[in-house]
Amino acid sequence: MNPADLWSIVPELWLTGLAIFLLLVDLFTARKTVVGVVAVIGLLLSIIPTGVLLGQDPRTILAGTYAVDGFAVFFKILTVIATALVTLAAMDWLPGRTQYEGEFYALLVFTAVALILMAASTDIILLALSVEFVSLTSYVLAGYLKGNVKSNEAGVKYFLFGATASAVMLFGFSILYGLTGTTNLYEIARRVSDAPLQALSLSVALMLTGFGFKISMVPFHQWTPDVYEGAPTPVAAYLSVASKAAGFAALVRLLMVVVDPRQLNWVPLLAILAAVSMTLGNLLALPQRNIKRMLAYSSISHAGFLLIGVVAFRGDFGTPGLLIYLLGYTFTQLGAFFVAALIGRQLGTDDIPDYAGLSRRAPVSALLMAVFMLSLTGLPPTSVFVGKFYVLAGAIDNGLLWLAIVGVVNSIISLYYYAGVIRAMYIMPAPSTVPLEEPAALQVALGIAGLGTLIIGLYPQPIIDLARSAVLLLRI
Amino acid sequence: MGELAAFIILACVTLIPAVVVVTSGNIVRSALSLIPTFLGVTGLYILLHAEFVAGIQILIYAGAITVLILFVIMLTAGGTGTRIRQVNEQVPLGAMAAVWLGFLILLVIFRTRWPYTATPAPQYNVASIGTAFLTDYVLIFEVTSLVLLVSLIGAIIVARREE
Amino acid sequence: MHVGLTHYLVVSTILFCIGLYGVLTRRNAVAILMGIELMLNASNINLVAFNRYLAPGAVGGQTFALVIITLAACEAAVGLALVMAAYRSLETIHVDEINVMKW
Amino acid sequence: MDWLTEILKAALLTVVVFTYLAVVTAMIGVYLERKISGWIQARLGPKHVGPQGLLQTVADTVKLLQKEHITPRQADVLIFNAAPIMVAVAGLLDWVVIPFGRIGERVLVVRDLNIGVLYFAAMASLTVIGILAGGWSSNNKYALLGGLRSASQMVSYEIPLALGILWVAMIAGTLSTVGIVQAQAQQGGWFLFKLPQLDYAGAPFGILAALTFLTAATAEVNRVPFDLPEAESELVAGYFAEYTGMRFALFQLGEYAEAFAMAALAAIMFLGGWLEPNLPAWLWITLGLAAVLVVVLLLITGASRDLLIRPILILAVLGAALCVVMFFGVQAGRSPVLPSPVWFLTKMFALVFFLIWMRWTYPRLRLDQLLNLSWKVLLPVGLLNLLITGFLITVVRAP
Repeated sequence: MNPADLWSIVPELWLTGLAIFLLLVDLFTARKTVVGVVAVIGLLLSIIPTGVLLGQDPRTILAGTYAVDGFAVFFKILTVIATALVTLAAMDWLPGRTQYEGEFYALLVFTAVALILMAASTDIILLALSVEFVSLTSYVLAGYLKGNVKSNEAGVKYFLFGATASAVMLFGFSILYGLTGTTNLYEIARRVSDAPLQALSLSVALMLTGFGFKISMVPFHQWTPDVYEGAPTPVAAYLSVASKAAGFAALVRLLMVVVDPRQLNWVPLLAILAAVSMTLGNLLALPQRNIKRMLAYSSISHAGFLLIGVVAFRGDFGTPGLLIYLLGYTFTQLGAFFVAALIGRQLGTDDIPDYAGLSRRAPVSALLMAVFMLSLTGLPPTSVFVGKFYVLAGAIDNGLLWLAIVGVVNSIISLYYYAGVIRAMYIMPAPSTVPLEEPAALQVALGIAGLGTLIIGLYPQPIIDLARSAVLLLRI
Repeated sequence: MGELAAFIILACVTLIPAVVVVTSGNIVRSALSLIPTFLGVTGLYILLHAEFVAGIQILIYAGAITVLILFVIMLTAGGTGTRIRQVNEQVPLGAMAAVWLGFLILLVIFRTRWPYTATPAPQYNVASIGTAFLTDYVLIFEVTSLVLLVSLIGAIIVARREE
Repeated sequence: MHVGLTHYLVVSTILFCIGLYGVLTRRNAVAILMGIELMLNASNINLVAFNRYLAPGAVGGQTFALVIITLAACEAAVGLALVMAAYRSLETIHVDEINVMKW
Repeated sequence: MDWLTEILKAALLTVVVFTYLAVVTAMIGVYLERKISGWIQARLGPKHVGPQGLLQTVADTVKLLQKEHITPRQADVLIFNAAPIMVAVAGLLDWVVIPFGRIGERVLVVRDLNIGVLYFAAMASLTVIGILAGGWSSNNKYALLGGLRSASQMVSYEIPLALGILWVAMIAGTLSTVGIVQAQAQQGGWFLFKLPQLDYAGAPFGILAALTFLTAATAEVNRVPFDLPEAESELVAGYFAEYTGMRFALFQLGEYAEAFAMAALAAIMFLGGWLEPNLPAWLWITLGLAAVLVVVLLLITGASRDLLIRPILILAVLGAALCVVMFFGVQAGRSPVLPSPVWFLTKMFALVFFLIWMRWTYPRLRLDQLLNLSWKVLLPVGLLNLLITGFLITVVRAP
């Protein structure tokens, strides 16, 4: 091991230390909000060492098990932002619902470490390990509210689906190892070119199961609505964003580095899965009344859009589009979930009809929610619009016009149910006119999410540059 | 010849109880059948000269995981009865899926030319695994410890009774 | 006839499918976990066998197998904790009865 | 490797080891247990069958063999019958890696595995499954409670046990039991007092590790003060409440086999196994004279008539005899003076005595105290010991 390598994993070390520190803070303080505040500050501070890595040459460290490249740095930033926002939201949502509040923040930070590791692994052992790491913390977080039957159910279901998916994925990994005799991704990439095609496709198919589960791609999406509905709302937000982003990061790294499409053409398969995910997610979202379930189904649909970015890997649009989409989607989706958390906290309901008259009772939140809904639909000038634009342009660029058309049609379908939320908030009459209390930390998180959504939508150039450079650095 | 005999015995010791695990109507018997399966797998590891993995396999799988499973079965009343239906309506579907997938994988395995190497196995040394963990795989080793810590915390939080 | 790589792969494949069958057909959450453990064991046999026959000089496969064994233990701990928590409030460990939310 | 002969050899050795264990551990173990507990409780213990009741256990075994096998109604017969066998086999398999001594260049061990102590820990962890199975299949709530208690206890104490083993493996640089003894032979001292890297400065760490290991081992074999799984006064007899006859005997056999195996492993890891203590002649004679003095004092004051003193008297006589033999042996320049298995068995039985002694000295712990001891005391102590010793032997290497 080269001691200089340690300087390249300072963000990871910092976050790990932070998580352990949080456990200690939690031990010695009765005011659990302190733990949350420390977590947010620590998370934000980790941006500094991450930023230092930004301009560095791409390389692998620690005997080739870990990548330091623009791609990894991009996901580090994304993860840290998402985790900080979720922590802020949880600080207002969680108190009174569980007696293990301090550990919650620590587990969130641990999950952040795991997600970061997942996006930067260049060794299949580490990749499998970090995927499982994310899964394990996610199961715990989903089932965190022990007295709540829905949370129990979410935890058990998530665990059973997830553990099965990872068992299948690990079998796929074992075959990949057998085809190459090495665990290093780049070494595998060198040797896999003379690997037998059938065995390789079997292995890729099995691995896709695992990643498909993480990113809730059809047909591995069944867990999504139940888990999102049952899990604590901040956790659902986190799962729908960060876990999905890291899943895509790992999938992109695996597919792009290891499997050359000229050898094994995975493009048509993934394109079809993308189209099916978009359409099915949308159709199932249409009749939903529960906002969390609706967002769950719509996140399946978004997974389909994101898959277009994976499929359209040639050219300047697809993969950068994927990253832009992910970042924009992170802000938007988190924001939408935060509003749901706020309303859920105040009104004790997650049903969309209960949002009636929200524009008068909580004008700021309602306005932001409207922005998020428009953004999720993909209307300008919002962040998801930029992402969708790039991804669809990528599809056309790669000669997948039909996929782009499916995407556009689906965006139009999705307008129906997203607009339904806006309609409830602005047009339907309010059952009471009592203004809703809007707690501070949640407001901050909401504000940041709203700002992020709009800024990326209005002035996307820096993000586009960042995404482009990140993608360029992917292949070492 | 002797090796083949040992292999066949171990394969049977592994697979026959495995079938009992997934088909038995008595959940405790299912759980106890895991033990011969795990021991058979251990035997396969020994045949493959992976003795350290074999030792860990017994210690963790047979000694810890099975005990944990038995523990939970016995703590959750209603799970242990034999009159309870243990299978869902998907039996034919599940059997079909399993058989088809198995058939597919076997087909691929037989049609693949695996990249054998001619080098003979070196003298097996437990130390080489330890060295690998602390040199090339040091990050994996450290992350594994983190995973253990986190699952410990998580399991305690979730399993503890709410006061 | 010598014991070769294929022999081990056949055993592991059969074990994997037995496990998968268990996962697909069982009602009891703990029994599903048992099926998952069988599947993980199948991957481990694969890894160790590949390590022995394809890359005997390195220990990558065995390391991977050890990591998977550790993960299996973590999964069992977390999973069974969740099952216990669910059992306390729902009083069942049968997956088809853990069904508060509609599909 | 020819697997066919391997299997045959293994089967043969199993028979040999089984016979040894059935005779030595179970029978002598039960006899010693009863005799020593008798003395400690100021009574005589078995006395009538054979000289000093030596044949009492033989008679008991014959009686047990003749007894009827009772299977409780609605018990799970298959599991009920298999459970005692599981416990016995797991207890017996421990002995595969225990070296009894050395004759010439040949080490008396069934198999010197390169994962020796790991194998031992793995086999020891299998016992709990038999116990759990036996407790559940009896269809008796006391048995089930005993089995569950046992599971939580053994799973908890496996970790400090493993930490003790790990400490030794770290010091010796090998997992093989024979290798561990040889490492102690090389440095000319036991790991209890002397480490190759730290010399005698390592003694506190060695003693700490040995204490961790022994405490965990006592709990692992369900002996007092950790005998909650079979606490007679609370649970009738715990997991084997429903067992009769030979099946009950098998449980006993497994338990004693494992208890003795733990003592044997402790002797190997911390007391140098079959190695002869390398003391100068004057020290031997001093020790011998001290022992003789104790014997004489006890006899003169008449304290020897008190049954409570009897174990001390017997130990002192045995110790004096040993020291005298050693003194003359060393004087005559013989090395080693006594054959190595004698030393191994001496150390092992000394530890067995220690275990029995503990049994009548400490009251039983409560379940929460038991778990706290494991998780809040032994585990941190074991980890810290491992960490500090590891730090010292890497950084402050002895010249």
